[in-house]
Amino acid sequence: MKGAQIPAPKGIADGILSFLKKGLQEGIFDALLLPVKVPAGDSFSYVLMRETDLMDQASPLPPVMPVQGAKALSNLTRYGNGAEKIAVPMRPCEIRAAVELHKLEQVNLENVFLIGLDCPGVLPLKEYLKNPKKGDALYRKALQEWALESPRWVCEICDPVSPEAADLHIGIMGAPRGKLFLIPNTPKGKKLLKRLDLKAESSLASRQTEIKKLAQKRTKNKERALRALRQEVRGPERLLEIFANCINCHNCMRVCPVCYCRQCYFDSEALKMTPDNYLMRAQRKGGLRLMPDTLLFQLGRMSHMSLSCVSCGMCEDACPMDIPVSRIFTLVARDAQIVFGYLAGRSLQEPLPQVIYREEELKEVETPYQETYRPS
Amino acid sequence: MKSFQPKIVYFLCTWCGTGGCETAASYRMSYPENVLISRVNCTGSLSAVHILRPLIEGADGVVISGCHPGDCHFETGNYRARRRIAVVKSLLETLGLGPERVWFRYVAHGEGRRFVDTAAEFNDHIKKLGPNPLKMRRNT
Amino acid sequence: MEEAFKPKIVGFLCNWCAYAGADLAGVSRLKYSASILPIRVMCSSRIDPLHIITALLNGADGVLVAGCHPGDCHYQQGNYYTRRRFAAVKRILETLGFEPERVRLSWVSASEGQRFAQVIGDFTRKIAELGPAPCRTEAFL
Amino acid sequence: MDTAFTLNEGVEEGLKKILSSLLEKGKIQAAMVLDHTEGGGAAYSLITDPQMMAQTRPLLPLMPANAALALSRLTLKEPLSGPVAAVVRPCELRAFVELVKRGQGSLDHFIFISPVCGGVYPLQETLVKGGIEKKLPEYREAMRQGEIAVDIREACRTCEHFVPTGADMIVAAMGQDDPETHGTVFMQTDRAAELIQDLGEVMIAEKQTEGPLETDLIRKHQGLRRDQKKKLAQEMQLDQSGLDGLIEIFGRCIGCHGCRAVCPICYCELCVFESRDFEPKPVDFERDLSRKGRLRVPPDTLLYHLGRLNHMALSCVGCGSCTDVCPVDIPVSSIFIQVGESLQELFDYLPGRDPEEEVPFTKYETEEFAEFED
Repeated sequence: MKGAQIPAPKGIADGILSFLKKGLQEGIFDALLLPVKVPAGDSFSYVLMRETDLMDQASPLPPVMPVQGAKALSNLTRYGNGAEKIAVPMRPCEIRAAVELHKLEQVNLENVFLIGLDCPGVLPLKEYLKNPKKGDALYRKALQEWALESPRWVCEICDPVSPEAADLHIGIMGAPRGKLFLIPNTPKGKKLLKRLDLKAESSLASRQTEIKKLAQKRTKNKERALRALRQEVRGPERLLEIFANCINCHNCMRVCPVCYCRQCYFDSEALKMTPDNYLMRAQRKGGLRLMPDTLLFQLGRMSHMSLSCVSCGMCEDACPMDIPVSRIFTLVARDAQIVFGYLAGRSLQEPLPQVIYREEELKEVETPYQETYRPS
Repeated sequence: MKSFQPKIVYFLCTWCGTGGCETAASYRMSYPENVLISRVNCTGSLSAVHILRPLIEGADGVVISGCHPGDCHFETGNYRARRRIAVVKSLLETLGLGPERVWFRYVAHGEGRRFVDTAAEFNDHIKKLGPNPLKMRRNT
Repeated sequence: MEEAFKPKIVGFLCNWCAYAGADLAGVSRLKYSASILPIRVMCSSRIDPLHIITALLNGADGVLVAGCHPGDCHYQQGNYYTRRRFAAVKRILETLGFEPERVRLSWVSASEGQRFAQVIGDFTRKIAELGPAPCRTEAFL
Repeated sequence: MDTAFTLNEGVEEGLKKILSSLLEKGKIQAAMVLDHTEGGGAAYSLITDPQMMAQTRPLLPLMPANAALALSRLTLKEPLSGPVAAVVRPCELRAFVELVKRGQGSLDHFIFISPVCGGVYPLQETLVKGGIEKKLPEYREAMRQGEIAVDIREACRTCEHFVPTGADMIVAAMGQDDPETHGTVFMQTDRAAELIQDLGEVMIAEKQTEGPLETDLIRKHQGLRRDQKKKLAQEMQLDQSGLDGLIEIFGRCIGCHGCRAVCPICYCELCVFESRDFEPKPVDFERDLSRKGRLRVPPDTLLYHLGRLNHMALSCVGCGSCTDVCPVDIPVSSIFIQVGESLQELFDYLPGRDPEEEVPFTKYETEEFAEFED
C-alpha cells in the first residue's frame, strides 16, 4: 500500500486545512464540515462552511470532542444527501460512528468524503473547560510529540488507530517532517487524489511501523484497563454503587452518536405507571427509588446499543455526575461484539449483527433439553 | 428459613411455546405454579428490556421458549431472538448479574412434555441458585 | 455599506383583519414598502413565540404580528392571548438586550388599508434606522 | 398565630421519627424523602417500611433531581388513593404545583412537609468529591445564624422564596431556637394537625408561636439573599448581552438538552426542539449555506435556549437543576431565573404560589399591555 504526500510546513493543522481549502477552491468539495473555535474561545463546534473566513479559527484536531462528528454528520444528512459534496475530516471514533450510523440509515455518505485523521486522543471536556488556554497549549504539544498527557480513559485504550472505512486517510504518524500522507482507502478516495493530481507513490513503511507500535501500546493498555474494570463492576452490589449517583438526566443517551431514536423507549409512556404500581414495588422492598428504573435504563441502553458502541467517550464527557459510563459501555460492548465477531465501525460492508442471522450458531445460548429430566 | 419459592417468568411464543403449554394441559400434565406464563406473538418480538425488567423488578429467573429453528411462524423470528438473547446474556455475564438466570429453549406445539419439563427443570435450577440478588435492591 | 440596506420584515397577518387590511391597501392602490414578507395565519394567536424567534434568528430584520383590534377577534378572544404572548416575547428580548425593537404588534382591521400601509411604512423606517439584523451573517447560532 | 410543636430533638431526626411513626400507625401509605445511596449521595425514595426511615436524610442539603419530577411521575396516570407524605423543598413544591396546573400530576392525598430552606450544595461539588458530610456542621451553623451557607448553589444563594408556600407542615430548619436540639414544626393545614394528633407521646409538645416567616432571623436572611440577587444581576448585566453576549454564554453548549430533561417545568415527553420539525433537511442547509456561507452544525443552539425561555421561564421556580446538570458549566439557571422574574413581574405571577391560580398564558384581561402595541 502506498500513499501520496502533501506539504505541511507550518504544522499539522495548517497542512490539513490547506489541503481542504485547495479541494474547496478547485471545486472538488462544495463545503467543509470542520470543528471551529466558538467566539468565546472556550470550546469548539462543528461548522459547515463554503466561505473560508472562519478557517483561521478552525481546528481539524481540537483538544476536546464537544460534539461527536458523526452526530453532526447525521444531523446534516439524515434526510438524504443534498447536492453539496461535503468533506468531513474526523477522528477514528467519529469515522466508526459514522459507519454505524450509515448502516442504521441515519447518515447518508453518498455525497460525503470521509477523511480520517490520526488522533492522539482528546482531553476530558470538563478538564478542558476549567482552563481552555492551558488545554490548547497542552494539545499543541501533543500534536508535535504525539503523546497526550492525561487524555480520556477511552482514548488511552483506543486501538483501532487508523480506520479503513474513511475514503481518504490523512496520515500524520510516520510522515516525513513537514509532510503529511494521503492514503486512499476507497475508489472515491482514489478518484479524489487523481483529481488533485496527486500520485500515491510514497512508501508507508515508516508509518506502518509507528501505527503498529501505537496500536500495540494501546491494546496493552486496553487489556490491563479492562481486566481491572471487570473486577470493579461485577455483581449487583458494585454496579449499583457505580450508578447510584445517576440523576436520570439521560444526557449520555442524547449525546451518544449511536442512540439515534428521536423518542427513547426509556423516556416514553411505556415506563409510566399508576401510583399503585409504584407503591406495590416500594412495598416489596420497603422502598423504591424515585425516579424509578435507573438501572433498567442503563442496562437497557447497553443491550440496545452495545453492538454499535464505538467507545467515543461522549457519554462520560456529558455526564454531570462523573459516572464512568463510557468505561462500562466499552467493557460490555467489547464482550457483546466478540460474540458476533463484529467490530463496530470497522467496515461499511459488515452488516449489523442484529439484522442478520445464521441457522447454525450460538448454541451456547440455548439450554439443551435432556429427555431424562426428572424433577428433584 | 422458609423454603424459597422462586418467581419465574416464562415467555412463550403464540405459535409453538403456547401450543406446547396447551398440549401439556390437554394431557393433564402440571408444572410449578410459581412459573408465570406470558404469551408473546413471537420470541423475535421480545426486546432485551422485557428480559431485564422482570429481573430488576422481582423475578428470580426468565425462561423463553419459541419454535424450533426453521419452524418460526414468521420464518426468522427465533433466529433473531437467539441473537438478542445472546446480547443480554453477554451483558449479564460481563456485569456479573447472573446470565444463568435466563434460559432459552425451543418447545414445539406438540411437545407438552418438553414444556412441563422445562418449567420444572428451570424452577429447580433457580431454587438451587437462590433468590435473585438484584430484585431486592432498593436503589435500582 | 456597498448597497443600500433593504429591510426584510416577516409579517404574520391574521386572515380576518390584518390580511384583509393588506388586501384593501392593495385594492385601493395604496403604496407601501415592499420590505414586508406577509404570512397569512388564521388568527394572530396562531403565532407561537417560536415563530417570532425563529424568524429573528434566521435573519429577519423585523417581525410584525398583526391581527384584529381587541374585541374584534373572529374567534372572540384569540388576540387577547396574542397580546400576552407577545408581551412575554418582547419582555424576554428586553431582558436579554436582544433588540426588542425588531418585533412589533399592531392591530389592523379589514377596513384599515390606510393604516396597514402606514404601519408597514413606519416599521420599515424604524428597522432601516436599526440596520441589518446581526443574525443575518452570524455563523454560531 | 400558628399551631406549632416543639420536638425533643433536632429537626431532621424529629421529622424522621414523625414519619416512621405515621407509617407504623398506617396513617400514611408511604413517605417520599431523600434516601442515602450506595454512592455516598442521596436520591428520592418512596419509603413504605418504617424501619427504613432511620437511614434516610430528609433534610440533606442536596437536590439530586427536582422532587416535582418524581411527584409527577408518581401521580401522572391517576391521583394517589391514600395519604403519602412528601418532604420537599419550597421550590420543588412550587414546581409540582405548576405541573399539576398543566395536568401532569395530582395534589390529592399528598401531605407536603417542607423546610425553611437554607439552600443546597451543587451536585458536582459535593457528590462527586464526597464532601457533603463534611459541609454539614458549617451548613447548620449558618442556618442557626441566619447566614447564607458558603458554597451553596448560586440559584439558592439568590433565592428569595425559601419559606415554603402551600405546605401542610413547615419544618423550621431556620428562624426558631435551636433547630438542631429542639426543632419546631408548624402545622399549616387542618389535615396536618389531624395527622399529627396521636403522635404526642413520641416527641411533641404543643406551643403557640409566631409564624415561621415573622422572625428577625428570617427577615435578616431575606435581606442577605436579596443583596446576593442584586449583586448577581449587576455582575451579569444580562440586559447588555445582545446577540454577541448570548453567543458568548451559550456558544459552548453541546446540545445534550440535559437542562430540559431535568427541568421540572419542561414536562413534554417529546420536546419540540427534538422533534422532526427542528431536524433540518438538506434543502435547509443548502439555503442557509448559500445565504451565510457558513453555519453551525447541529444548528439552532440559540433558538433552543431562547425558545425554552419563551416556553417555560414564566413558570420557572428557580430550582437551579439546569445549572447543576450542565456538563459544560453554562450558567443556565442564572439566566432563566432573571428572565423568569422579569416575566413574572410583568404578569404579577409567582409560579406555584397557588394551585388555583391560572398560568397567565391561559387567561387574559380585555384592557392590558397597551404599551406592547404599536
